[in-house]
Amino acid sequence: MAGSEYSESPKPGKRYRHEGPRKHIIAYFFSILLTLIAFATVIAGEINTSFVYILLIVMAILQVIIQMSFWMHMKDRGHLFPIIGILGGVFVAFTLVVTAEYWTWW
Amino acid sequence: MMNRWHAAKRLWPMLTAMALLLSACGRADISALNPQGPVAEEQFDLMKLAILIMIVVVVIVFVLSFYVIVRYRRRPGDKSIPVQVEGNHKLEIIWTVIPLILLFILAVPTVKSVFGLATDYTKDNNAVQVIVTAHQYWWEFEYPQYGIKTAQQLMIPTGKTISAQVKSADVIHSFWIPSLAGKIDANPGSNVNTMYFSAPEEGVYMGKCAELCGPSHALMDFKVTAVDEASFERWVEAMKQPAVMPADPNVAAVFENQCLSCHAVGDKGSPLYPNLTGIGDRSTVAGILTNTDDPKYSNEGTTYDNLKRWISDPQAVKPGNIMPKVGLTEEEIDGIAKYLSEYKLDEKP
Amino acid sequence: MAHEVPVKRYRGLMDWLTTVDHKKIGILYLIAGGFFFLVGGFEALLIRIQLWKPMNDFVGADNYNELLTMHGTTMIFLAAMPMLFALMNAIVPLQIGARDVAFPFVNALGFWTFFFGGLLLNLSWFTGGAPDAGWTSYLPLAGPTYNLDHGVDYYVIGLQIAGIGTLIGGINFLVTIINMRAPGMTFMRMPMFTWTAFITSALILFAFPALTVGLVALMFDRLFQANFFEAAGGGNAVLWEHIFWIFGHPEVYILILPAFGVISEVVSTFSRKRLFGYSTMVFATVLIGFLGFMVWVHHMFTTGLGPVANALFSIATMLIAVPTGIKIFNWIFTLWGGSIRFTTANLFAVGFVPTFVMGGVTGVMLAAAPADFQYHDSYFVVAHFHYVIVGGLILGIFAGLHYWWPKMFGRMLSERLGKLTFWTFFIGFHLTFFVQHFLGLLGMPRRVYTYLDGYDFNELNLISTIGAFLMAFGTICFLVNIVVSFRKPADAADDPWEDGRTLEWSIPSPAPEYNFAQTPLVRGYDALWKEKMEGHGTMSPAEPAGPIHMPSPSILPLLMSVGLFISGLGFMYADNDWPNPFFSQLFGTHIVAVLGLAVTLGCMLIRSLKDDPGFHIDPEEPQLKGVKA
Amino acid sequence: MSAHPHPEGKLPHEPERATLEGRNKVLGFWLFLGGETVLFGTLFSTFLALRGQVGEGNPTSHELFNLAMVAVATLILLTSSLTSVFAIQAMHKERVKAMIGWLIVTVVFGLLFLGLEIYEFAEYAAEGHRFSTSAFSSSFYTLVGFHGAHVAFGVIWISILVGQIVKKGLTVVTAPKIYVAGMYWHFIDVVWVFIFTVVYLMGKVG
Ligand code: HEA
Ligand code: HEA
Ligand code: HEC
Ligand code: CUA
Ligand SMILES: [Cu+2]
Repeated sequence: MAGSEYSESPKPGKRYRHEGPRKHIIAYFFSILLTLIAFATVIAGEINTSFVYILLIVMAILQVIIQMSFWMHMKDRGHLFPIIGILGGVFVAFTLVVTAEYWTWW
Repeated sequence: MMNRWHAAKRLWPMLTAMALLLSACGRADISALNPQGPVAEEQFDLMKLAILIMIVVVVIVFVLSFYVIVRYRRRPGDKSIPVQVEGNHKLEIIWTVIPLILLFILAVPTVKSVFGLATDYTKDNNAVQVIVTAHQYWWEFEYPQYGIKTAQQLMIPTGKTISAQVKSADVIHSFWIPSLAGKIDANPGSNVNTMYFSAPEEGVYMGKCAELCGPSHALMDFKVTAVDEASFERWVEAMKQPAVMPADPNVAAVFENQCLSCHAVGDKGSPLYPNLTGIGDRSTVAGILTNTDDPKYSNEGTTYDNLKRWISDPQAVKPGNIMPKVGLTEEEIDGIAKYLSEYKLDEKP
Repeated sequence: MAHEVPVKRYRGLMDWLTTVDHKKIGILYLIAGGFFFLVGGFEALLIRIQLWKPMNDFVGADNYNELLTMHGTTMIFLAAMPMLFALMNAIVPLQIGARDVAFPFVNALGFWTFFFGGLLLNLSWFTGGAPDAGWTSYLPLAGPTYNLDHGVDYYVIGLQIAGIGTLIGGINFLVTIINMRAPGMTFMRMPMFTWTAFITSALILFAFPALTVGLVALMFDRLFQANFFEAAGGGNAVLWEHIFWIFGHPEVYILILPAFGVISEVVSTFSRKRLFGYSTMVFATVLIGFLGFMVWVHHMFTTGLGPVANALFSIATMLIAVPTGIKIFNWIFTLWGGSIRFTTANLFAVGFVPTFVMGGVTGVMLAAAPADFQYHDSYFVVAHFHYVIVGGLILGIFAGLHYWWPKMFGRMLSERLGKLTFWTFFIGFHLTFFVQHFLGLLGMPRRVYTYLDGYDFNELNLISTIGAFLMAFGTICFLVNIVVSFRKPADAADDPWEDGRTLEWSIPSPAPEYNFAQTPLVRGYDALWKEKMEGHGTMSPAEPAGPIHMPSPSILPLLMSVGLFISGLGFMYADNDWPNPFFSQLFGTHIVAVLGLAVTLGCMLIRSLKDDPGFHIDPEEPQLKGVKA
Repeated sequence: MSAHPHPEGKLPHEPERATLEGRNKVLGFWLFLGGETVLFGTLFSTFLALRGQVGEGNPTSHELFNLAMVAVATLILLTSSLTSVFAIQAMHKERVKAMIGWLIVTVVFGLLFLGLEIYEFAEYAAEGHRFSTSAFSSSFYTLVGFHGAHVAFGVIWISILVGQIVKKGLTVVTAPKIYVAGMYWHFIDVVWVFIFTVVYLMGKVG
């Protein structure tokens, strides 16, 4: 069954090259780096709170993007529906978080 | 297309007439269609506009539907294949744009009114401040400006803006006076809501609890009594007077021991449950037993009868409410009911 | 595992308990959902009897609150959604030319968890009190402080179990539609019903987990003294409202979208015309699904979130009228110029259009926040949502059932009884709910077990009650029709309406176990119609004939759901005071709860360890042909 | 389309996507993760709404959290994500032994993480931060505990898969299972990134 392009099996004719570990180790390195920066900022303390919040969130988002695109292969071809699935979830999750922050207490 | 517009044009006066008909619908003391104050008025205007738009929409759809159903029914034995139309961009744009315009017409006053009705009068000293606390299943009204508290019957001066801060002591309730203003929820915890309203005319307006709050949610009614400013001032003064206790010392003792552990009158008793000061003046007992000398329905009776009925068995009147059936003799009940029904404040000149 | 491990195939009842065939699961959904519809309808009748006159004491205040809670909960979660799932299961794979769904086993599991969740919920009637805090279960009324018996526990755990079923069912449909379409069945050639099933499944995927968490939090509050919603412990009741409605509003579009799909199919078939504006219809469906997540606060206008939130969500809510209007007019213009045949199915569909519009426009009225301060929690809202739900969704389901009945059961329903069903139900419906608009505006709040005399409410309530009985009569006509149809031979033609346009009409009625002997080759939108018009009359195959691989039946889905059922009861009764030390040992230590979970996890383990080789059917072999339901 | 292994005994390049069943499984799991995103999003929102509700006399997040321990846990989980990638890569190269090895390493890291978390919870509880103490504590334990339960489930799941591979070998039936378990593990890691950011680091800042 043909299905759509997003889910088809790899073309048998095409030459297939196994990817090496290098990309993943680099991704790991960046993950650790971003984590370290985040922890270091907090441990350093004495910085404007909202600035730290923003920094932390940016670090987390960057790290998640790196992990999802490399380790979970979201950057690869054939991941349209996975991306829609995750982004849909992120959209609702974000809505919930905004709600919790702004419309729960007054 | 053309004749449809003609039809709509001819319908217009009819629609306006209908909108007029809608107003002055229902009893003035409870119907949202018969507003008695500026806030309900503003909400009713918005409702009228909305109803008008919706009638236009519904009429268009009905006319088209009926036309299609009648005109294109299959004749028996008809084997012909109609033209397979894919769509029509022009038409589709029309029925995207026209609803957008109609919605715009509705949205503008909506937004204006959303912000208007959110005006905060809690700092306004010209407004009468009321702290409304909802309980299962009764309403407490505190007037911080005067240091008084009452229950079930909100006394307000006509013409003045009433600024209410609404909260709940237990579960969520909703504070609603259909003929004066739409509702606002009474939340537990720190989420206190504000609203304002006013009543230009004297009268008694029905209030209701509009959020399911337990078995007696249906019976959690209250009244808003609008009186002229002078009467209101007199009422406030009277509320501040020391308690008037029953003349009969036996009744006074029973009342003090059995009732004032929960209730308060004047400067006596506990502030936790409905304040009974001047209860003889109220138009109801417990919000739903209507006091009248000419009872017609099963929830009506004289003030004295209603009080008696209530005190004898509160659970029979309002299932699940907090007031227990207090162990009293028949005479004690009679005495207390008599005393309470005669406990009045407002001696109008 | 070189070849053909013989697979045990069951007959009779065991066949139904172990089936993984989507068509049979569809029928199971229909039976269970239909049963719960009768239960919910029965509760509605009791509600209406209580309200027929002022100060009535037919049921007491407590029972009334249980009735209204169970009526709402049952109708939404246990009747409407399952009946939609019934149609989706029975039809979607056929419409895309698939032999099966993506996850037959999971599909069966979805049914059984829904069913046992529903049973658990309704068990509460017999164990000392049903939930009574409304289907919205607002806190703190539903919390441990104000709701001491087990009623709400049944709500929490029953819905949790049923919700799992819905969620995995949704994922199953998504993957089926993405991966299992026949060659040539591109997205923009999919029938409208399949499209709506697709979007509805996506909404399920993104909305139900929010409910899951809400229910978990509520369960923790109730059973383990957590403080999510308890003001005394720092919790916040408004948080529950948000979580509930972020789930709850998409839920109402989950309900209505498949009904829209049904209407699209029925209207187009019976007017012998292509669906007008197909691509805009698809776009509108997607847009409704998306906007559905941005409007939940319209249920909370009176909560007090402030003018900014109220204004934003007023406007967002109104916008939904635009894509919905597009659909309405596209249906009308599908009929326009057509050759309309008024079968029962089409009567329901044509009745749907103006009725739903009446419900939709009152929705837009509700969307104007300041006016909603007046409407909210009054009978006006009850009127609104019954117009869109009963006048929309239920009419849609009736249309779909009458339309696809021959495909599901191989039998035609009687048109005469069908028309009687339509007219009584339709008239009864308008009688019941039209007057409720005015009740609300005249000041009658909803969820009241009684009302005082002398308020102009009496006559309108009486009319409403009479209407409800007329609806009951209509429903009974439908039941009679079913019984009658089963006493006649199963002789429905492949394309019984003769104007079928989509793939399901190209195969026998009822569909054989493997659906398509040969996977069809789809060459355009309205695939079958296209072949008919080009004189082929039927679909051409995309593959040579040959044995067809089928998944094996399994009892595990049923057992897993039973495990959850037992575990749910175990959790609920853990903190009871048991008079008998044996019981307190059993429940108090969570042994039962753990045992139930162990059954479920154990079945999962078995499923993971045992490969499912399935079996093969050769459509050429006559004895296997046409497995009659 | 069928569930039979490749006739030559050699697997296709991406065995997890070689069969329709496999592709269904992978896609279905992706969508499931979309749902999980909402699930954790909701948990995060409850935590964010309630994190200030500490209650009189109870430890605040600032007083409570032990960043060193969190840093170690983070390092462990991040590394385990990398080892699970290695397992998948080994699978693609059909190096079954290496794959099993990496999976076991991943499981061990998972267990370490869990051990730390249990220790941490016990410590907090001893400081008076129990599940029913306050809205903050309830939402904290529920969010972090849900994540922990996911880790625990993953550990058990991957262990069972290792057993299956040992018994049945790597086939087009088992490959999608491994792949999907790998995705699951990464997802848990991604959720943890937000937990240490939002719960611990932002909690420490105040
Ligand atoms: C199938 C279910 C369903 C559907 C489809 C809808 C559709 C809509 N609903 Fe409804 N709603 C419910 C089920 C549903 N609702 C339920 C169950 C509740 C109560 C829950 C509870 O409290 O228990 C509720 C409550 C509810 C409220 C809260 C009321 C309150 O409690 O105070 C609001 C407020 O905005 C609302 C709005 C709308 C709107 C704007 C739509 C729109 O989608 C409607 C759009 C359709 C049209 C508008 C008609 C067709 C359009 C045209 C012909 C074009 C031209 C039209 C215009 C220009 C107006 N609904
Ligand atoms: C899918 C959803 C759905 C459906 C189909 C219905 C269908 C009906 N509903 Fe209901 N309703 C809700 C969803 C639904 N409702 C919700 C969500 C609420 C809000 C609850 C809340 O506030 O929490 C509500 C609330 C509600 C109320 C308001 C209660 C209150 O606020 O106090 C009323 C009152 O009239 C009502 C009436 C009806 C009626 C008469 C029908 C009729 O259409 C029913 C027709 C069907 C039948 C009449 C069945 C016939 C059965 C038999 C003939 C045989 C009986 C057999 C047995 C012995 C089992 N419903
Ligand atoms: C446990 C506390 C408690 C005790 C004791 C108690 N009451 Fe009450 N009472 C209440 C509560 C609570 C209400 C509000 C009931 C409701 O409407 O839900 C109430 C309501 C009333 C009302 C109606 C108030 C109004 O504004 O309409 C009257 C009158 C009344 N009580 C009289 C009495 C008398 C007389 C006694 C003693 C014999 C008494 N109560 C003892 C708790 C108590
Ligand atoms: Cu208070 Cu309803
Ligand atoms: Cu809604």
